[in-house]
Amino acid sequence: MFNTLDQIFVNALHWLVSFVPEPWRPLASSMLCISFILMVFPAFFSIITIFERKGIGRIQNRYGPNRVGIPFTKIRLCGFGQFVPDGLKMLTKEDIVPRAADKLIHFLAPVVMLIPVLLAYAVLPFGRNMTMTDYDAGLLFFFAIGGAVEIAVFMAGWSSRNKYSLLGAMRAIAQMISYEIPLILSAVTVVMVVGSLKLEDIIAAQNQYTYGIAHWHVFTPWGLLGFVLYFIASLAESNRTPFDLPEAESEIIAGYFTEYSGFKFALFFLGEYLGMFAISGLGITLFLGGWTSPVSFLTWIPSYIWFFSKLITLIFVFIWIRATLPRLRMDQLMNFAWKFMLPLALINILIAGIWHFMNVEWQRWIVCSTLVLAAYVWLGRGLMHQQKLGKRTYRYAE
Amino acid sequence: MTPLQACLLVSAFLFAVGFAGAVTRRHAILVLIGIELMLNAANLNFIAFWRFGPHPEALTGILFVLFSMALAGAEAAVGLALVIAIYRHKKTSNLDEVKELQG
Amino acid sequence: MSPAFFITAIVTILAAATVMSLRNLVHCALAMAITFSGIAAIYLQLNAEFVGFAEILVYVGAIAILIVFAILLTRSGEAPEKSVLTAGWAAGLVVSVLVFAVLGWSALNSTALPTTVTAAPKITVKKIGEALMGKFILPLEIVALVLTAAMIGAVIIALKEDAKTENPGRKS
Amino acid sequence: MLGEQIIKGMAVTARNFFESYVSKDRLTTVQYPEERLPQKGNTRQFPFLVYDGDDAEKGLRCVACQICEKECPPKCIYIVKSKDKKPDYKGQMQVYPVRFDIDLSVCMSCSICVEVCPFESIKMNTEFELSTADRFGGLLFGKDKLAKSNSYYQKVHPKDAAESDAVIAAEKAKAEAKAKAAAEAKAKAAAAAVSPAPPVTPAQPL
Repeated sequence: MFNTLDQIFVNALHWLVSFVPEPWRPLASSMLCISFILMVFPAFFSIITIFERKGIGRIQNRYGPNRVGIPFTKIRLCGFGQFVPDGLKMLTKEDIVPRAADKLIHFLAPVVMLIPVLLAYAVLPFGRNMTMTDYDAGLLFFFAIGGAVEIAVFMAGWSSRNKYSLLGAMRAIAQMISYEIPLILSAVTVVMVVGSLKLEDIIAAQNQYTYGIAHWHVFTPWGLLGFVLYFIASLAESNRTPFDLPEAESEIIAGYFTEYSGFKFALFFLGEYLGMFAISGLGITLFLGGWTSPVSFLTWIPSYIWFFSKLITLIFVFIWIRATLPRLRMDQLMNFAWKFMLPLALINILIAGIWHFMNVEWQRWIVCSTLVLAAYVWLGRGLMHQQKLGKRTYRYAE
Repeated sequence: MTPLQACLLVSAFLFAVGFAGAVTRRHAILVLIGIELMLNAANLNFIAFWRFGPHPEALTGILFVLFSMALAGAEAAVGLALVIAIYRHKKTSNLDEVKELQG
Repeated sequence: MSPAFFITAIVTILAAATVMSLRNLVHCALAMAITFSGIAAIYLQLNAEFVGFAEILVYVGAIAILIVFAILLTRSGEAPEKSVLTAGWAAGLVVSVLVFAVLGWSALNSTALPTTVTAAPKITVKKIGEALMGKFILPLEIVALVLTAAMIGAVIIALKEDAKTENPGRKS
Repeated sequence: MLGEQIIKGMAVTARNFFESYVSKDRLTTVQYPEERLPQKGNTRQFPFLVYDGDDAEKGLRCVACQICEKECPPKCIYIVKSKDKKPDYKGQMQVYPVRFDIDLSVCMSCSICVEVCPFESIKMNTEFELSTADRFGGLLFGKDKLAKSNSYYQKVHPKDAAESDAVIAAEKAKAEAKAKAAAEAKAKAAAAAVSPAPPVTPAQPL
């Protein structure tokens, strides 16, 4: 019974595809998968926006939105219908295009932003054999597509012909580039230990249990350090606090999507959240065992339930951090990336290598844990101590 | 018109466009873009021959393309650094005006 | 010539043509990004997945942004008034057309081309890794050295030399 | 070690988050239309006219002396006096306002009119939900909308109402005492007038 529940979506897909005549089958099945992703994740996005507003409200000792339930009725649903008026407001707002803007690129920027983000879902394994296209180099596909988002950010910033949006775009690109390297390096450690870029193999490697506990990578010393680095880098990659400098309201209005309103702004908003889900989805696959259950006696719960519950907890931590941490200054942000995250990621690769080649069971735990702690404390002290505030220097653009 | 010939035609066209851009355009960066296009055309040829070649398991085509991509990246970085340095000195990136040879 | 390949080829060719014909440099850079993704799509159709993704990562992700940054740093975002072509542009055009003719002709009716359509070779990233670490270990190390040298060189060239040679025009 | 402070901060926000579900004093927001905070004693919004008894026309205390109209800083009171008179609470014949308008959109709730009113006839109301669709006419309250009974005044400002009633009672007592004194004086005068001419026989009782 559990297996049928677990494979319910896969069987539904095959059953639906069987209606289609033979030559069109692969096309039909991919269309169905695409429609599944396009339905589930935007709906997930709308629910998460309410969770975010309610969560941040509760943290600040106030109620989040609790008035709009089912539209046009009195039912309150304690505020969970809020995304309908929000979405409607976003769609009906007037779409202003600045006169000096470069019309074509201004129009294309949100589209180019959304295409890579949606493509990235093709590779994520949502459940047991529920991956849309299982490339042999799936991880490389994800990072390649993730890298293409910067062009959309530049297009948005440059085409609005507005100093603030250009400044915001430059900051966003600089931040994305400098945090992409620790992101990829922390994923490289997982690839080194598992030995394959295929996300299915990475999950299979984490699917074994000893004394009832799963072999998740996050439970190993290098895995924990890798997950922390990956998480911080994914915070920066999706422009979330404390790295949300590009769209810092207080400083540069709304960064690269200042000149966007109405539907295009909604697309950017959707793109940002979908990017956040995709990156945390990959983080779950790499370090938190994708759709595997943490303990062996809970494996009867269907696999996709595990994936989405982990995704929700990770998104809650995103929201929790957004409600807590202040925003980093641009030089602190860059300093943190190049002077702390990058060396730590490189050391983490070294530690993963040591872990891989020391095959004595308990010895490698001790060695790797001490190495991880030593590296963290040493680099952390380096970062914390050089806060000498020198005279402010200016560099004039000539 | 086998698929191999189609690929060769596409890469020939890319190479020709890249060459035309590199030769006729006035702006330094567009010359660099032209060179990138030519490199990509060559890579496309390698992959086409690897795919339709006699023994694809030798992987020489793919690895050659990987190394050429790495070098193209390095070349683009150095080239653009040069362009910026020239712009900073001469305040122009118009290739016709950058004619002096001494420093 | 499957329809998918035909469409991607047309997109790539059109994008490449627009790269060289637009006046505004930023538009050229974006058209270039489309060309590179078109080429990556062709790689995917030739079953070279790893190279296709590497192409997107290296070219579309990094070099396109690099070129766009260079365009902004040299203040050539706006379209120039005067003509964009160099003095002897006609000769260059003729030569490039000749180049295309020669290449095209040789591609179409050379006899040495393998005509048999072989099955798609099943290559895995593991095989590429083993080849890289096995037969091609020397080029890998040399490329590593070249990349580091290029990075350091690029930084030194583009470094602001306000320390050494003071530009008379500007008080730093 | 790097990151200690971050964990401490996260712990504080987590405590906030979970305690907001548990302890009552953390969440102080009041769901406004449904729940309301009790109004403070001296809340004052806009003035209103007080009338005794139950008929607004007859019992209106205001005698259209126009002091409040002159004193009002933003000049938002407009009074038109009546031609005839009507008895006020002391029985005197007083003029009454035919038209008494207050433009609430101009009024700044300074309650100077309450202080200067010698007849305790204008007081501050506590009702603030006055939103109307029409910005000009909608907030120009006439005499009919402004008049409220004394019992309403007791309900709205119990303490001030008591004082005002005490003042009025004292006034009334003084007026009656004066009237009684005047009546006695008149009686004595009448008596004096009667004694010099006693022979006049009283009128025939019908």
